[in-house]
Amino acid sequence: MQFTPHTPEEVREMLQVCGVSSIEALFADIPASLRTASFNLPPGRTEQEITGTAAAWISHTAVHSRSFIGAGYYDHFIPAAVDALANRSEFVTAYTPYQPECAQGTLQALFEYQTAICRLTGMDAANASLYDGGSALAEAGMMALRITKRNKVVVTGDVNPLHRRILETYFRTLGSDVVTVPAKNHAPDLAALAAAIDDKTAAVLVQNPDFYGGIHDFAPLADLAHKTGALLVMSCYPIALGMLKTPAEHGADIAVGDGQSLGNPLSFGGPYLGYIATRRQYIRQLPGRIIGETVDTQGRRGFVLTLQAREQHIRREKATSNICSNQSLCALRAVIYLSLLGKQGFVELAERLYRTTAYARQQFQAAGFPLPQTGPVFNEFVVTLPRPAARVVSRLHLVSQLSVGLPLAALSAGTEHDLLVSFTEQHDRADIDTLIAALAEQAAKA
Amino acid sequence: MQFTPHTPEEVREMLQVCGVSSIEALFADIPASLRTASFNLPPGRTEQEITGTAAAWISHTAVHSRSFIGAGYYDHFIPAAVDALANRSEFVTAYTPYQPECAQGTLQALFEYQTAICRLTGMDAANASLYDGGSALAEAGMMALRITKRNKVVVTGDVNPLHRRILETYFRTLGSDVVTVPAKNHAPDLAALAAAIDDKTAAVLVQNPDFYGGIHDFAPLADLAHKTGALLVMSCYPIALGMLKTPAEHGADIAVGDGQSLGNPLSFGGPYLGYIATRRQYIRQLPGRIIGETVDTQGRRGFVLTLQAREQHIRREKATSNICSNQSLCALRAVIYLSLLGKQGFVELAERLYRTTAYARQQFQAAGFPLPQTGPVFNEFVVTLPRPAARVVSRLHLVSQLSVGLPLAALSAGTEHDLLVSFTEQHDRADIDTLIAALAEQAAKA
Amino acid sequence: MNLLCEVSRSGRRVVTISFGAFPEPASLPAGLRRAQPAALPEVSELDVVRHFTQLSLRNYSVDANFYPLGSCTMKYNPKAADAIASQPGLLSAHPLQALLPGAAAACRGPLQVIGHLQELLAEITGMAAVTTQPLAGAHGELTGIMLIAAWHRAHGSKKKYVIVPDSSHGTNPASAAMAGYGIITIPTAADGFMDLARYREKLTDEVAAVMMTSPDTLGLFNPRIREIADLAHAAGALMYYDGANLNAILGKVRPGDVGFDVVHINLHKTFATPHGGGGPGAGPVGVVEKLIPYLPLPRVVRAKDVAVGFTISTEAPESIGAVSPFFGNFGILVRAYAYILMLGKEGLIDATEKAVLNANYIRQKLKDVYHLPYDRTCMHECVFSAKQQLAHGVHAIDIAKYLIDRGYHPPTVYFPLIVPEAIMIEPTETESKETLDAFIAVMRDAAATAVADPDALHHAPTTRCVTRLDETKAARELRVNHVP
Amino acid sequence: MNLLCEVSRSGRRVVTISFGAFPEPASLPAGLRRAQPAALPEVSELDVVRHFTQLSLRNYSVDANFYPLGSCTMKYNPKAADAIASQPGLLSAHPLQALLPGAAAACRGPLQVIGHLQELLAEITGMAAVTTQPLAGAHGELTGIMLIAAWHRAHGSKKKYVIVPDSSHGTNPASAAMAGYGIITIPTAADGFMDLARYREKLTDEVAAVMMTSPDTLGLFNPRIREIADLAHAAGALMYYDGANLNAILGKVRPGDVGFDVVHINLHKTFATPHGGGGPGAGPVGVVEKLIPYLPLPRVVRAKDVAVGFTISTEAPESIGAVSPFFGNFGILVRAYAYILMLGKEGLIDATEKAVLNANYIRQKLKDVYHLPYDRTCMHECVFSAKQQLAHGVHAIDIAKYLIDRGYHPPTVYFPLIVPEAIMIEPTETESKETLDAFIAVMRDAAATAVADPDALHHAPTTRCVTRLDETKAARELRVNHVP
Ligand SMILES: Cc1ncc(COP(=O)(O)O)c(C=O)c1O
Ligand SMILES: Cc1ncc(COP(=O)(O)O)c(C=O)c1O
Repeated sequence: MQFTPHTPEEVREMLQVCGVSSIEALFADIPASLRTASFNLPPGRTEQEITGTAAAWISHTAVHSRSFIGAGYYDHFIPAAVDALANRSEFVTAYTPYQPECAQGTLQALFEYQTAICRLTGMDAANASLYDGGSALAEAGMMALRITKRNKVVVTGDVNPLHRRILETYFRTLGSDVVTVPAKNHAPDLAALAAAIDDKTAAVLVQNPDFYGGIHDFAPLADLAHKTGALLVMSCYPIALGMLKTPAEHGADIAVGDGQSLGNPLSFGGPYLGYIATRRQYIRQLPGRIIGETVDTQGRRGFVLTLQAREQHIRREKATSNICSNQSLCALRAVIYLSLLGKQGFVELAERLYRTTAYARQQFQAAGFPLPQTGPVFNEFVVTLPRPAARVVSRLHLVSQLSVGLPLAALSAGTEHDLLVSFTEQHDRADIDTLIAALAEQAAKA
Repeated sequence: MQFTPHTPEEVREMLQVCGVSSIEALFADIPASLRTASFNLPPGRTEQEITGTAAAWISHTAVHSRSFIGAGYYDHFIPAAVDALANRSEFVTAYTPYQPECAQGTLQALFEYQTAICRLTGMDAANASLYDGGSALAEAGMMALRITKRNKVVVTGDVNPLHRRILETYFRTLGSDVVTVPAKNHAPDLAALAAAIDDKTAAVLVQNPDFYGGIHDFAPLADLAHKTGALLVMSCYPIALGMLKTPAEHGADIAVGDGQSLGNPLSFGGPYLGYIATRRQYIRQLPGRIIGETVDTQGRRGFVLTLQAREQHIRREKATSNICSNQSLCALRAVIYLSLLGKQGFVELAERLYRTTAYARQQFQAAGFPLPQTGPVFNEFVVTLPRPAARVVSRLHLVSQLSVGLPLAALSAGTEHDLLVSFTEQHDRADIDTLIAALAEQAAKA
Repeated sequence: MNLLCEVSRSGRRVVTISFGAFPEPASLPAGLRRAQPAALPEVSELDVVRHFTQLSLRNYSVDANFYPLGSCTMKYNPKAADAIASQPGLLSAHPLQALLPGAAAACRGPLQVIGHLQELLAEITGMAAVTTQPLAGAHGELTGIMLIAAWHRAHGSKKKYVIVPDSSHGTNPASAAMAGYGIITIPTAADGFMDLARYREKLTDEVAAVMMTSPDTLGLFNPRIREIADLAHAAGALMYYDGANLNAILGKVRPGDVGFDVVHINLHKTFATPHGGGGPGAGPVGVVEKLIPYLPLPRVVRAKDVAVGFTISTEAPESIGAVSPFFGNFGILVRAYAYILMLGKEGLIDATEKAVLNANYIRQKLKDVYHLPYDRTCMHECVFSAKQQLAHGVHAIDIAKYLIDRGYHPPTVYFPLIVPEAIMIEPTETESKETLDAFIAVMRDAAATAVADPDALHHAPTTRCVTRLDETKAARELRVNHVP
Repeated sequence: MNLLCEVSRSGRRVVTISFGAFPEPASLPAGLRRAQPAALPEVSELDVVRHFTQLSLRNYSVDANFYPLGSCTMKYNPKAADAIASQPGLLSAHPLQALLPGAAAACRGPLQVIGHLQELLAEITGMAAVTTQPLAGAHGELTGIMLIAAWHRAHGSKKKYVIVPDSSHGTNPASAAMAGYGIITIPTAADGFMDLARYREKLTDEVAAVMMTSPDTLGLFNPRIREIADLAHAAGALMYYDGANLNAILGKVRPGDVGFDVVHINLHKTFATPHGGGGPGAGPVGVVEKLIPYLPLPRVVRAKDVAVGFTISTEAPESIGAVSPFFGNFGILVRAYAYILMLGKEGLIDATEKAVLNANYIRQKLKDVYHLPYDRTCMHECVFSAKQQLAHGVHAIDIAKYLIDRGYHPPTVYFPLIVPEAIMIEPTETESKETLDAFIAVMRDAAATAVADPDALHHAPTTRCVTRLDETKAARELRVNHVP
């Protein structure tokens, strides 16, 4: 299958205009010695053939009757209008809005996205998206380095380990330090964190609800950080912000997180998006694209990429980040999703998760499972199983197509027996009862 | 779930403008004695709930590893661009193009559809779609009545029985006659047809390839019909027109058919579309919408609904048909599909079906199955099984998820042992070998 | 804009077909082959995509524009219903599967959609049974009249006429004529309703049916509708209900309770399925008990075994036959079913109430500038006349074209035929007060412009890809097929 | 146009959440709750649909417009690839499933996509292995420089600098800086290529890497690229290949064969995945053998057991860690994979050939009216300068805005920075000669207008929903969040 429209006659005419007799002649600058040694690719196939092949490998993707795996990435119901609108080709097949007069669609939508993120987090300014929650955490850390001119961040061990790994990767190359304060009982060790903050600390990085679903109050930590001249960076599961204290209310200076849950399907790992928002005084240190409101020559409102002087295409090595293409279309999905949920729906959704999780917790307790966390939890929590969690998981996947949760050991985030179970509005009471019955049955076999 | 945007305050303001104190007051014209006695409907549900419910009933739809059921309705591969374009909301959520200046999209697309149908059939004019192939056959019959001012049509028994049933239903109410000349050896009985045509006959209705896949030459019949003042109406599976003599070349006066195969999925029976095309002199007798080319006040080309004086909204009981809403969006899919196939692809597709069917026929023969048809076939043919076809079909559906074909007795179109097997480009050689092996195995058990 | 076939280049293409491992067969005799390949466009996939994308931009649509097209009920079409109907499992189901042995199990999902939808529609309209076979409203009308004819035939009476009011939609007389009946048209009286005296006069025992729309095409509910039905029944005629305006009365009054014997329902109006620029719609037909034996086949019916749910009936000696090959426009039925389930009882009533509220609000806000021929509480739509504007040489069509320039799809104009210069506005319930207020302001601008600068209206629209089009030329030259 | 939050009405809504049968739990302490609900819009579904539909109409896009944006490779994005990536089975797959026991079986489909795509990309670029983790081109650059840094670290050398030509894309120096390196920028010589003398001079043993784009951002292929690589290697530096322009050389020359050690590939350019108005893209990175141990984790690798196909490796002591949580932007990988499989070997070569043919055709047809600073055969794009037009007070941006009024997305302007008033045109291979001819005519119109009526260009565009926007005001007032 080819998508080139050239007929042989056209090629001839065009070559004539180019003053050469063959297409090959146009490649004369490539020395013969460098010509492709091997180009061992399969022959082309028709759309029908590839669609058929794809159907075959798609069918080799695990299907679960119900899944309780979350860990920062959740199976939320996505209203059909999200796809219908975000899939419009005007959004999908446009480039970054460099020419604002023919990109007001993307620009205004992203401005509305920034507005929504500010309203969720309580912050003053958000950018138009980062790659994902992990790189957003790293960018927030680097932003803190720039703001404080210090070279170290402190992170608590109950921040998503997938995100911490990215943070560490970025910081290692940069030659900056990440001090990890281990979690205690699957929760932040506030005393140890306080002790770890010193006058070389650019920021403390926390997550709420944390990786284990626990809800915390970081306001005292924010005060402490601010006293030493450090910033507080808080990562949040955005759906939780329907209910929980905002990063701004906690006293955070930078809010980040993964925006997958806002209208983006799991899709085996992406595309998702990272969001980042901050207080007014730090806007100029934000990485990435920022959309700003302005007026045209007739005084009509319009939107443009602004503060481009921070960016790589102008500042090159002095830019606040190297990011160029980001995750616009995912941000568009997020703002459409949030618009459909609306003020009330967004609150209800958070309440629904909280309720569902509370019910599950109570039922687990009633069934006699040890639940190591002591404080309140939002949408997930840790269950300690009598048998190694990985074995239970694969067993139940086989026998009942249930995906019962994440064995924490898989991410080195808990003991062999710890299972992280997550809940969304896709689970009803019967689903939870099924989950607990299945786990109880396995436990009985232990 | 509700889609009404009214807030309580707005309702109050609006009622005040209307000078009433309650919405109920607006229904005062409905006498109390007529008020709804019962309105026993389920309570509303959320989008998420209904989507979940739907997933459940969708899962109760038979899935086949391979299906060889056709009989006028075929599983063709539909290029992804058809959905991407036809699902654009500008096409989907528009009404009939009564106001041409804000409906040039639909109008031009339908004009291009009419053009494509003319090029397929060799006719001079097509309308913008009818409901389906069956009602198109009936409309063609009625059109012939109007043109000839006669009151009877002759139809051959190898016209799709699903279409003949509709024809008969329409004609029965109208008080006009349908004379059916039974097929002979699953083919038109040309001698009997010739004998059935008399000076009261408005038209002879034939199909090519016929219901059993057989390819015929109707030119002699056309001559005969024309000699007695009757018209020839020919129904065609449009994909076959990539290869077969056109209705115009056969001498037909009206070409009809079901356009499902042109980019419309099977979707358990619809929506499909009927096409109808005719010679220049009969344009004014066409039923339904017709798009015509014209110019605007600046001389620019544009398109409008034309010959509206034939239609119900102007002519009322004197209209050529009662049709109003037709199957526009399906016609749009058809023209997009045909554009993607293009001149060469359309020929290749027909050749592919012909080849595939020839191979299957040869393999069936080699396996010793009696094949009652003697002439050439296009995309399907009849196989006579040693056991009742219905039993074989249900057995193979159960054991191997194969849908091996249509037992002709189900449509009273053959003996208990006759099976109609259909082929498309979705079948490769291995599929056909599997089919024959499965049928041979069943036969051996007979 | 070019036609795609005008940018065709010999040898350019998109789809190629793989011939797999099939041997080449003996070639078909030339006498059975076409002489020339069909001159379809030779273009690239991008050509096709850009062409139809650009075409789409030349349409107004509900998703982009307020679309108060009277009688057409252009309400918002929920995306969820589209998404459900587009599931691959449904799209790939072959309808003939339902006629094979074991169908009830193999097609349980689709049969449940159809069966349950039939029951819901029967309850909504107050009828005993429903068929989903008819493919649009007019097709439903034809089916309904066929049922009525079959009933009369079975009862030995050869009736010849169908009565329709002059305000009726053109499909009503056309459908009845297509079923072989003569048409008796009853004029509208000064009060906006069918002239009862004339009706009584024409209602002989040769009348097979009376076709009514209620509320009628003026948007008015005739308080004497029961009387009309009783008279018809007394004369041996059956009552036909054109359901195009059902959106006005959900949960308020049911055609069945009023005395109608046959009802069609435009799912693409009341039940929010998209109209697709001229279909596909769906026109299920509901009937009273006595007409059930005549319904077309195959029918989806409850199975005797409750556990099975629904099954298929293909036998009914008195059936009229079939008006479509299977169960109707299934994809449309799925959407309507999803819509009804989402809204539920209260949601449907709410839809009707807000539709009527919106129409009356517009009526009140415009009646000082546009003539309202029948000034009384309307139902879901209101019909003005551009009579006052005519004094300035401005016609309904001019106002319509002006609205296009202001970003609105025009209301229906020149229908119903009984109102000269009719402007028929149906806002639907999914539009907000702000949208109505903005539209009202523009309608008032139009009225003001009709006085101040009538030519501005005559020249509208000026903002679209074409200005007014020469319809006479189109009908005279009849270019209905591109000839290079 | 309003923002959605500006049309919000208290109490209006779309989504309602069902609480099912869950009991109400003890409420969360107030100290952990937010004080006010987030002020999201309160709107109807139709409000949302109409809003974003209308917004979409304010964009130009490949599907509707020719989009010759240089360096961005805005080729046609096949719909088939979108359709495949949108299959429910893929969309619902949780990536952590891949890290659980039994993953290789449960995730065979997705792992095969990733694993096979890695192999195809390695073959296309001539590298030994590929990671799909990086989420865009710049992310690939950062990843690549991290790999180079890890290699140098492991070999005990503490290098401090990365060399980039001054024609390089801004992300190159920015990425290297983000990895902690100082940047050495080498100017371009008169022939359009990196000044070799200056390069030799700066190429000390403190240089960790040399980042090159080939063909470079002028669209030219440097015949001495091998020499540059050899010199770098001799100095102990590694060669980084910015793959933004890979579309120009498929099957003609492979970075691996030229001596590059690390390559990133913008799938959203060369492999036709849609750009989404600013991403998501994907920036897989290929490396030579010696860098494989440093690749980020988890990696998709061939299983020892051939029958299993691909599996996951999470252990590699020298790995740099992770740059994204799983396997990259999977949905984008699927699209690119489908694209490569459809085109196959010949199709990819054909794409490159036609891309280069199209660019040279435009170059030839415009060089008499626009200054061509480096007049030699170009590859997939050509860079003009509006130098001649500047004499009339017309800048590159004015020509860009004029093109908008003519229905074209403008070329890239003011990049590369080394060409004053740069106009960088990349037609891509999916555009037809007719499209190019029409565009060439309009570019010539622009040049003529620059002479005849420069102000007409200064005032463009006039046909869009906004005229030119005040960027200074935007940057000064910094309204980046709607505050009511
Ligand atoms: C009052 C009335 N009756 C009947 C019809 C015909 O319906 P359909 O277009 O579905 O055939 C319409 C359609 O506009 C109508 O408004
Ligand atoms: C030459 C070049 N390098 C790097 C990039 C950055 O790629 P991305 O936007 O995918 O991060 C671009 C993008 O425009 C580019 O043109």
